[in-house]
Amino acid sequence: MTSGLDITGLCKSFGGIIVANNIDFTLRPGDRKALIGPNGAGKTTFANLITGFLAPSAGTLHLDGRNIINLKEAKRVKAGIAKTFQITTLFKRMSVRENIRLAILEREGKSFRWFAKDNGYSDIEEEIEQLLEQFSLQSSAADEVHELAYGRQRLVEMALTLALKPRILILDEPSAGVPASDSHIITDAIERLPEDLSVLIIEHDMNLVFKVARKIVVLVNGAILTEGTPGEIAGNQQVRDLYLGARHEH
Amino acid sequence: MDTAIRQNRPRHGLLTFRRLYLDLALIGAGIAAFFLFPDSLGFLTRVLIMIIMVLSLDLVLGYAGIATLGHAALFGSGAYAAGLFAVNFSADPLLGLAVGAVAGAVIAFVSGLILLRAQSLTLLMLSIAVAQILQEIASKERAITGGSDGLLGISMEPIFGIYAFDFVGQTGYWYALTVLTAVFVLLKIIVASPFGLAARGIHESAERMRAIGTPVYWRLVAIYTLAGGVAGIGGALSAQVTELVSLDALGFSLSAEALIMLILGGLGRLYGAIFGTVIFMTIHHLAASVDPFNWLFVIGALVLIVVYFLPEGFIGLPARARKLMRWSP
Amino acid sequence: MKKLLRTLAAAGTIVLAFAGSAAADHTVKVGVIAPFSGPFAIWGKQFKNAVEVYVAQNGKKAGTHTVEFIYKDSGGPNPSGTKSLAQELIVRDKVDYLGGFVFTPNALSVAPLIQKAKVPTVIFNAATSIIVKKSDYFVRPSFSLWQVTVPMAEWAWKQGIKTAVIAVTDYGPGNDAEVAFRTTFEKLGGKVLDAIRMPLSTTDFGPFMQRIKDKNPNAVFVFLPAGPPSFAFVKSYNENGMKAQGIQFLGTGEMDETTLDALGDAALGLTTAYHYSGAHDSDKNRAFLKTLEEISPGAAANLASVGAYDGAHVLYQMIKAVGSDRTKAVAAVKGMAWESPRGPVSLDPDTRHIIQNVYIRRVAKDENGKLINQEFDIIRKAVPDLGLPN
Amino acid sequence: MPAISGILIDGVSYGMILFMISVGLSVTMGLMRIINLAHGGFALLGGAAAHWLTTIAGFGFVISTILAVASVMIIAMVLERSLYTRIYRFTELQQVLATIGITFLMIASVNLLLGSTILPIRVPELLSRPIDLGFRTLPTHRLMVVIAGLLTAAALYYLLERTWFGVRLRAAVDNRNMAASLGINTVKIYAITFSLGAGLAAFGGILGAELLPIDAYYPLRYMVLFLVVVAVGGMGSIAGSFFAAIALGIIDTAARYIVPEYGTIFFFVAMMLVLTLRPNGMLGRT
Repeated sequence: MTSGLDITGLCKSFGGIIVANNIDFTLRPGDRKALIGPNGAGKTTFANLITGFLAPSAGTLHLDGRNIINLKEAKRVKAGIAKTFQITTLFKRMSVRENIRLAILEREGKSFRWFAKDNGYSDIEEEIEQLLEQFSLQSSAADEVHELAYGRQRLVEMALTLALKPRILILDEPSAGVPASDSHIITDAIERLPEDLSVLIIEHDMNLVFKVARKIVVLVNGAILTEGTPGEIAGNQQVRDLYLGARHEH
Repeated sequence: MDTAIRQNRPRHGLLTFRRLYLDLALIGAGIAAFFLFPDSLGFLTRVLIMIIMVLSLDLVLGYAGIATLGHAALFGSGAYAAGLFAVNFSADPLLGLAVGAVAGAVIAFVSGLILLRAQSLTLLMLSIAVAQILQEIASKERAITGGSDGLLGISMEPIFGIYAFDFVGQTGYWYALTVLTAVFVLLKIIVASPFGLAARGIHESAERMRAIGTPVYWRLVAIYTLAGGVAGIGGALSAQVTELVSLDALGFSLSAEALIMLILGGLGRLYGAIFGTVIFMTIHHLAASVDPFNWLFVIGALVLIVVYFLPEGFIGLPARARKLMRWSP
Repeated sequence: MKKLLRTLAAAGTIVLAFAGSAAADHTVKVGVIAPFSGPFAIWGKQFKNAVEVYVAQNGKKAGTHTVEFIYKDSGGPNPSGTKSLAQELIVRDKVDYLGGFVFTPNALSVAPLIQKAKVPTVIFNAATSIIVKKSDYFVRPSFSLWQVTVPMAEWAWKQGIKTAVIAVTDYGPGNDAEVAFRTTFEKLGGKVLDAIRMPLSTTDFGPFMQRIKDKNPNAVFVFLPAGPPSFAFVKSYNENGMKAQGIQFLGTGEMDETTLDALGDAALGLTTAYHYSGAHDSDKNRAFLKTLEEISPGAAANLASVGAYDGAHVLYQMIKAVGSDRTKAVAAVKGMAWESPRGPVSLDPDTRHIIQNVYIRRVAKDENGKLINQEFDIIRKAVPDLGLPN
Repeated sequence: MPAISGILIDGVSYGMILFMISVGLSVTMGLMRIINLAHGGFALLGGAAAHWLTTIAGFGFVISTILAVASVMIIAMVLERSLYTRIYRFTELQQVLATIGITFLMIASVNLLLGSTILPIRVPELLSRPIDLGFRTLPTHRLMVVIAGLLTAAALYYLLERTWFGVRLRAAVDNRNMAASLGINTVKIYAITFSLGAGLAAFGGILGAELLPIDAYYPLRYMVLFLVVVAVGGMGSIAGSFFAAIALGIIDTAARYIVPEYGTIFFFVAMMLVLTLRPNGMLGRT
């Protein structure tokens, strides 16, 4: 039995349009893979197929050797797959602390308790404080999320996802919307992620990608073009043409 | 529904003490009302019962964000179940309450399985349909429910075998106040629990709740079922105090009025349900006795004024007043 | 039983306390509960007008006591609200009598209350038979559904109508009317070809018209609540050419005087059996109409008016006889007979329900071209509540 | 089988009334994204005005209808500019509350001025007679309703698909911000559309007064019915409203023919089925 995520022959089409074309993909513990590709290449679709937000047309999906193709989104989270959203999706009118608390309560299977106080579990409260510290969010802990600067909201997004203690973490454009001056906050946070975690980063910002990724997968028109180390990808003429071409469109 | 309904939860423990005082003050007001208005206990009891109904709606709408215009389905089911139980099995009030709660919860669970897959207008329409269908069934099964004449023959035993219901309504008032207090305390505990936090989470972002692994649909069914139990208790109380149940307990106007009271009061903090109900029913009562032909003008104007100038409902009033004070030189 | 006695004893003490404060000459208060708001507000208005007519004609005093009416708005069918209004009237306003009540559940909701508090209650309308059985303090000078439906069936049979279709609105009173008509009509040898129960919310009656026409009966007996359903049914009856096909319309209260005008010529010739027509030919009624016109110009007199007018009469007689000593009030009016705007009436001493004539009327135009219910036959004098025996 | 033709004829004419009153609601709810519970109020105002014009002022039916619809459109325009501009920005629940408040004021006004009893509209003698179709007779009035409904649908279709206004309206329905950035005056489009929707409600209310009689409480009595049409048809879809109204008219009529004693249950169960299978309505955009 292999540990980590194993994907073979994954396909998805909407109407007649193919958005995932026979993708084979693996993610092992400790991996830091980045998924890049031009707009519309199917990166977010691919992430959604892994999390179960979308159902594939064909293909297999195994986590630690276990077939998870039929698991619903919520069940896959319990199985250990978590993702951050490209557009911050948080509980905006709750405090940062409450956001993280919700995630931990859910992970611990305590979110269906009716008669306990939500902040009454000292171990959970301790863990919240650790996460706040890890992402330097202590000073904003009591603020409602919508009051935070966007860069800090991205951190909450990551903290909340990490609170689920996933084995597979998918970061969907973690630096989207974050001003360049603050992007180091995101990079630092990613670098401080637990070593044995498998991380898949979908990202436009090449600086970030090359800083944190150990392997890069290039997706074009729903299919994998190539996979390699940052050095290999940087030297790949095909990728350079494609990617730079796509960049010109902006 | 929209997430823009504010959830001004206290930041930290700062307000906790004040909140406790507020709770005690509310219960005190309930006790004081008995002595201040000893001649209007019938009306006051109806207000208390309606508060239970609106609290239940607040749980569903204010906390979990489920917009419904069919809450009378749950209230009425509780009322009919408790009434039928009293007529056919036992006239013990507390047993009747339990039966009402179970009936409300069961109806909520079953209808929730259909309703809670829908959203927005579709959800509103489905919830209306459930209540209408139940009302039609109650109207048709005249041999059991009394149809449009009402369910007759409810005569409650004394509570604990000691406190008999009197025609002035004293026992009824204390009974309703006690039940309301118990419901309120229970709901206070539940909304501060992990379950309550998760309900708010669903309201804020169902998508994110799914992404942290919450089975959102089943969680909504659970909340709706709980609210059904609470509304069922309200219905049962109404049946026991009135000693009659009629089709209006399942009616659209009851659902609509409960919704109006809740939005007037303010969503998602339980207090709004209390203030909204008290203020709406009192104004209705007074306006209707001054000029019943035209009281609808007063209610219409009240509703518009609140929605235009107090978008958060009555519970937004203190904050608004404070803001005004700060602005004045 | 012991429990009941204990309750009664408790209630009795409170009653005595009230009675003790009642001097021989004082104001006696009557609480009138009726819809004054909402879709049924017309009822409250009619009640109030009629009571004021009675006061204008007979003065504010009943015997040595001044009578004061207090009006409360119940809205539509709303038993819990009605009961709490009655409680408030009895406890806070210290009324000695209650009156009004349009809807059956509302009337029923006060039954346990008036029984415990011993408050004589005069029903101005609510027509379901069982109501008067639910408390000894109910007196009903209005009518009951059986009381007007049975004569309709009998009259129809006498006119040579052999087959009928029954079309009633599907709720309590409608179902009662169906049973009353069917029982009587079939007993006489008539044949009910079809019975249709129409949903309460229906206002498009086209489908039912077709079904009735297909059966081709001599007559169609209908029961519909006044207001939109009656209005739409009659329009539909006319537009579908039922009259031309020779299917006679038989009804009871559908040609209500407050909505008759709205029906227009479509209503001409429609036959109904009822206990009161605003056009009843008597001096008493003419005097009633005259005062009504003075108090509320343009108002029509209908069943609500006569129910409230006679209700006020019964209340006055009770107050005159016993003042606030209300435990004896009901006994004081049992068997009483009087001349009402609807004709001679009396109260049945056993049931406390009214005994009255039922008139067969058809819609016609009076000399001013106004639509009226023209009485042309009296079916039977002194009809008791026929619904009670079963 | 004569029953089938009967169901179709009665059902279609009933459906036409539902269509005419509800289509404006569907457009305003789809375009302006507001839950407008006051829509039935405009039908009431139209009906009440027509009542007053035909019975008290003594005008003819056609002139009264035109005057009533025109005055409702003006009232609607004024309300749109004054109250509704704020309502657009409210949350859905606040919209429910605000528009129900407006409805209450409309009801109270009619109640005060004209009373709470039925407000009949005098129609020409010609229309209240039955006409013989050979296999059955049909009220002339119904025939007029069906024709008026078809004409309304055709006119709306033309307006939306073939005119300058329609192009802009559809653009605004699809994406308000996009439309605004293309230089379309959405404020004006909103006002005209709202007024048009109210006018249609008034028109439907007047023509349908024989089937859905007008009285002060009309908006509350039929509010659910109109919303059902919109929900089943799909918000913002004119064709959806048309087919939903006709389908609901036929279903309701069929239930009355076949199982009158379960009529209401039948109607609501049918609605629940449709909405469970197609949550956005028959032709709603997903």
